[in-house]
Amino acid sequence: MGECHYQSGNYEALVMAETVRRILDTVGINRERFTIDWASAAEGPRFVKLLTEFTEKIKTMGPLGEAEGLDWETLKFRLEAARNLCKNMQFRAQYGNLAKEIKKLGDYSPENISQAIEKKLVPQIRKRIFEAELKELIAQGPQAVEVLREKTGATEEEIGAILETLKKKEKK
Amino acid sequence: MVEAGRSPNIEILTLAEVESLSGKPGKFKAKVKIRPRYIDPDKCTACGQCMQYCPREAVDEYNERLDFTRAARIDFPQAVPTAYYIDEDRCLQLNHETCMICTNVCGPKAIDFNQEPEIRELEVGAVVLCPGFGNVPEEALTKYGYGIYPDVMTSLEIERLMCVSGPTEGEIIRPSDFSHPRKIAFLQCVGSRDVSCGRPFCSSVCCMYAMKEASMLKEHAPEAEIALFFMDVRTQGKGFDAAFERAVDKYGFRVIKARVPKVEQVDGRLALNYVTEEGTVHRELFDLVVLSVGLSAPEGAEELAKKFGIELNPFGFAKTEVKDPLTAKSGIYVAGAFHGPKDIPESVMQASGAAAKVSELLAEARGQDMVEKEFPPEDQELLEMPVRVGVFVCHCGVNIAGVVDVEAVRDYAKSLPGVVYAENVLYSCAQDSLEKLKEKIKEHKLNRLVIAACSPRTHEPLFQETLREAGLNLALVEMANIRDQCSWVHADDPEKATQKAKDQVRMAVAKARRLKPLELQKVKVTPSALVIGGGAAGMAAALSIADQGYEVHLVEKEAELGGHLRRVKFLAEGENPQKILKDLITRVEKHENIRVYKSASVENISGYVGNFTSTIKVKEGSKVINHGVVVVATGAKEHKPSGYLYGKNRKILTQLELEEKLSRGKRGLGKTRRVVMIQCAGSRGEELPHCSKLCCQQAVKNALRIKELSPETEVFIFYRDMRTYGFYEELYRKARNQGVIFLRYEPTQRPEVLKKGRGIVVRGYDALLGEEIEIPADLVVLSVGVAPDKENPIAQILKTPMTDEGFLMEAHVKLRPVEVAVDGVYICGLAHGPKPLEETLAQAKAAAGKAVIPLAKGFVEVPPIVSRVEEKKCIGCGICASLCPYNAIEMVKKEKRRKAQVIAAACKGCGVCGSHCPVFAITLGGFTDEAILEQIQAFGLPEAEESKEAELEKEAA
Amino acid sequence: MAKKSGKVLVVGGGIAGIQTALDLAELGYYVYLVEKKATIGGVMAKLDKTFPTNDCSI
Amino acid sequence: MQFEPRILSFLCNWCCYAAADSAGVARFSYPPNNRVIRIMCTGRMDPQFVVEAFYVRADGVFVGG
Repeated sequence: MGECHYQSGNYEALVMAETVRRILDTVGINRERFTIDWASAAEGPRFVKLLTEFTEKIKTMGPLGEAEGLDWETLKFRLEAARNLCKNMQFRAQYGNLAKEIKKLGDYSPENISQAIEKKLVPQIRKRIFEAELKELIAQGPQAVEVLREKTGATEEEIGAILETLKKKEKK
Repeated sequence: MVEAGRSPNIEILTLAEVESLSGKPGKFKAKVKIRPRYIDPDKCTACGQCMQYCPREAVDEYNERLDFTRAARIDFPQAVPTAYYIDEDRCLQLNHETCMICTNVCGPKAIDFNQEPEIRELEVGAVVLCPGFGNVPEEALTKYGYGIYPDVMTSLEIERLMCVSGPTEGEIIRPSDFSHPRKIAFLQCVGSRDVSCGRPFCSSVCCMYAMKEASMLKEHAPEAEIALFFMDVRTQGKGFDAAFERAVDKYGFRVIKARVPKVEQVDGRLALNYVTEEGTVHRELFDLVVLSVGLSAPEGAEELAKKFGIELNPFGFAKTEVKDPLTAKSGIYVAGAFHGPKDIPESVMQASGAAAKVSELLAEARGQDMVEKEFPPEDQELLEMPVRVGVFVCHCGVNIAGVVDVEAVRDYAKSLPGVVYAENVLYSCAQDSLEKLKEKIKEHKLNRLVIAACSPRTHEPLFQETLREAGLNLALVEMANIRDQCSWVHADDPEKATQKAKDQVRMAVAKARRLKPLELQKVKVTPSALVIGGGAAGMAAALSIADQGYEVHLVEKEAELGGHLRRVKFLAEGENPQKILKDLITRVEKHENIRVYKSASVENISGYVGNFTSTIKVKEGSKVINHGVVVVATGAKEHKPSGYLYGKNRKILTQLELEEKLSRGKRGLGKTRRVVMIQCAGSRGEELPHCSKLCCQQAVKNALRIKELSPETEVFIFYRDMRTYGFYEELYRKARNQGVIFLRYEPTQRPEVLKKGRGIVVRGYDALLGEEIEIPADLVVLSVGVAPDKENPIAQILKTPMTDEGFLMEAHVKLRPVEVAVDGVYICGLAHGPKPLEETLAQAKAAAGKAVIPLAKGFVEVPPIVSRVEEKKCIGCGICASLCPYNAIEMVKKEKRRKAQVIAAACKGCGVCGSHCPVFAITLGGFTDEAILEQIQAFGLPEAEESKEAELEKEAA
Repeated sequence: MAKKSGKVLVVGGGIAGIQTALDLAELGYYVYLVEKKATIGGVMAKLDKTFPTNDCSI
Repeated sequence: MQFEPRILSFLCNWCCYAAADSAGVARFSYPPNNRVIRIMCTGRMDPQFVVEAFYVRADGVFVGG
């Protein structure tokens, strides 16, 4: 770390990585399926070790979704919401500003990054993803809360809150 | 090689020899005789028809006479110039005026038997002699049965035999019965370290290449058993010891310390009789014996010396002095093996150094005879056409094709959307292939290229240039790395490797479809250099840069210039190091282009090649300087061993401390009757992992000095391998003749230094006697080795990688020995690795030569991977500006709105801005969101591709 | 004094000669690379791989 | 049949990509499951790239700086 050719580029990658983990948590993908690590130009053997270990880990984990107990249809549905999240301007601005704040304070320790993201980004991630999903589901007709929970992975309270705001918006 | 063929400023004259030279430095006249090729290289398309039809056989010299070729031929397919020629000694037409078959089959009518030898008079300012090395005398080979027993082969023959494009396509068979050899012996020092054939010196390279060949043989034939016979293992080069040990470990070679006197043939096998160190006699049978043949002076060296008026050393190599190792005489320089046996990195270093010497001499004439390379204008019509991708799948000989089914990859590529053409190429980077590539671009109207070959890190620039030559924009090529990251690492699973190659090609094609033309930018260079370290290396580099006409800032942390060299009192070569040092210091301090900062340190370096800004801390405060390049010559330290009672007893010294004593003459030696030296007291795995390269010759040099001052003083040297490589071997021989006693030890039985009564004894194991011995000593001298500065602050500031040992790491071990991974930074001297003064000075010149390249050009070309802001989309949030690690984005007011703006020269293309832009207003040249997303989608299951096809068709319509 | 020439003669087209020529060309000189064989590359062109990385040669 | 995961790697040109090249030069071998996208710096990584990779059914995503 810090030996990056681009000075601080890889620090930003740490923020990115933690954000990604939280998105994966939200859609129900095992966060261990994603990894970020470092090897310098001279460290061929280290790269081999990292990649081999990661491959082994994924091998024991099993195929995407199957291991998570999610059928592909549900997972795809959730990932679509995540894709939209990543393209959403407001969310990207929040993400960018958070990276900016962390850089200003200069504390790239995993704890600090994790805390900052927990506080500032995670509520946004969950709200936006679930909201998009729920909108989509409701558009298909009335659904039981059980089904909604299963399809989105959100808690009952989260679903309740989002449905509430959706209703309000509709009234307006 | 290919690059040399492509440069507009290098005119290659083949079949040519210099007849005479007249004039003086700066203005020579050389008469060069050029023999006819009988095939016009400008017309020849290298189709090979002439060779195919040529009825006349000729011995294939390129393949070490192991094969036949034709009178009309090319030496090897990637040859430069990539053109055929006719061997006038063999050709029927030229010798018997009958045949002319080639003339009739040659499509482009390139064959011309009327060509005559041509004499050209060339006016040149300087000469660099690089004639290489020659063969060892016949008798050095015949005494091992070479030429008598067919299964005794030379190392170079093995080299060709192992090559897949060689006579057996890489199959290892013994010449006598074409069987696969089961037991193979390598005999070292054939034509080296051998007084009987007039080759007393060490050839310096054979230990390494023998190990390489043995390893390769093992890869070709895993069942073969290999034994290597060494006198000493001389792998003193940087990183070589470790590589040697790894190979022995991995392949289970037998390393035998013995010199085999001769080879006999017994029942179709070869018998070796040898005596090991303990005195036991062995007799062993082998199927194949490889002679590790040494390097001799080049053939015709005397004649060459006469023509150019230079002197040779007693062995026929060019004679030079330590203080100026690359100069044969004013205006005439040498580089490579003609200077003495040496390996590739050393030769490359000397080559760059010799170029620097020329550039010093001809500074005023720089640029005056240069030809600018011009590219044709971009073919707008082609660029505006819908995407037409061409895919070229490289075999890289067998490097790729040996594992990956390249034909299948090609066929698969053809099926991909957007691809209009795909083919296989034997070596895509070869000159002829590049020419064909240009033709194919024209013929098939290709406007996007995918090269499935090696790594873009090494070869992308080559293909980019080819695209420019073909009138395409350089950014329209994408490489799929199916060698370094595929065939080389998945050799055990061809099927999966092929699948991976297909996937990578599919992803590359997907990206290629999204590639857009980019503009190449030039950035001005500050014409000055920062040299860090005022030792021999730093001073020599500074002087060379200054003599080449550029300003130099030389920073030395001590109060005095000189570094490590200040402590060296004698040189193995006999010259006076203190005089060399004094001359360097005087010239540096007087030079008008050099600014010296003593007791100073470099606090910070920022910027990039061409535009660095550094802060130097000096006594009076700090100074900020701008410079275009950096030379790091921060040196190393003398290792201080923790054992051997060093520092606990005044009878125990290091070699440098001994030199100090010896410099006071006989007086310094006092009543010393017996000196015991211990080699590798620290190096080679004890406290330092590496071989320190210079200690063996240092010990022998000092031992001889002792003998000279006091012939009756006994000198013992405990060693592991005496590494007096090259001409230092002469000193070793002399020391033995003068009665210095050498005792070899194994790393498991390192000698110990003990206090006994009031005296000191060295306890060690004598392999000859086979028992432990104790030698009372008046002086114990430790060859402590060279310790790198592991915490080298400069390396940290510059973020340039270091080796595990703590030396600075070069960009490429062989071909870029003075450059590092960071552009504009060069290295030399002990900071790069242990080496004697002569090599340090040559390397300093090399670093200076390389460092001046950007200064002399006056600009550097910025790779077009910089970011660009789409102003319309930009919302002026400023996130990019605050995240950019280079401060390369500024916020400006445009029509009353805040907008981001990129400073292209400062942008390094990391892409942090793009990945954090809320509105995707920033695109990164070559790595746009669209391109990367498309690549990811292509990674997805191939079904996704089918819909892409439809999409693309829609777009086209 | 007569003006110096900006051209350089490099004798020998092996790795040392090639590298010298390349660097000189980059430094702003015109180079004649004189090789007695029909092809440049010298001995290094005959080597399949090189120690210690077993990398391919030129 | 044994499960063969499909792994997508994003490798930094100067670090991991170079390390992967040098692993090749040294002929180390490793599982053939990964596919590589070269980027100039891990700072280029946008969360959407990782999400997209899973969307096209990568079993694992490796970012190497």
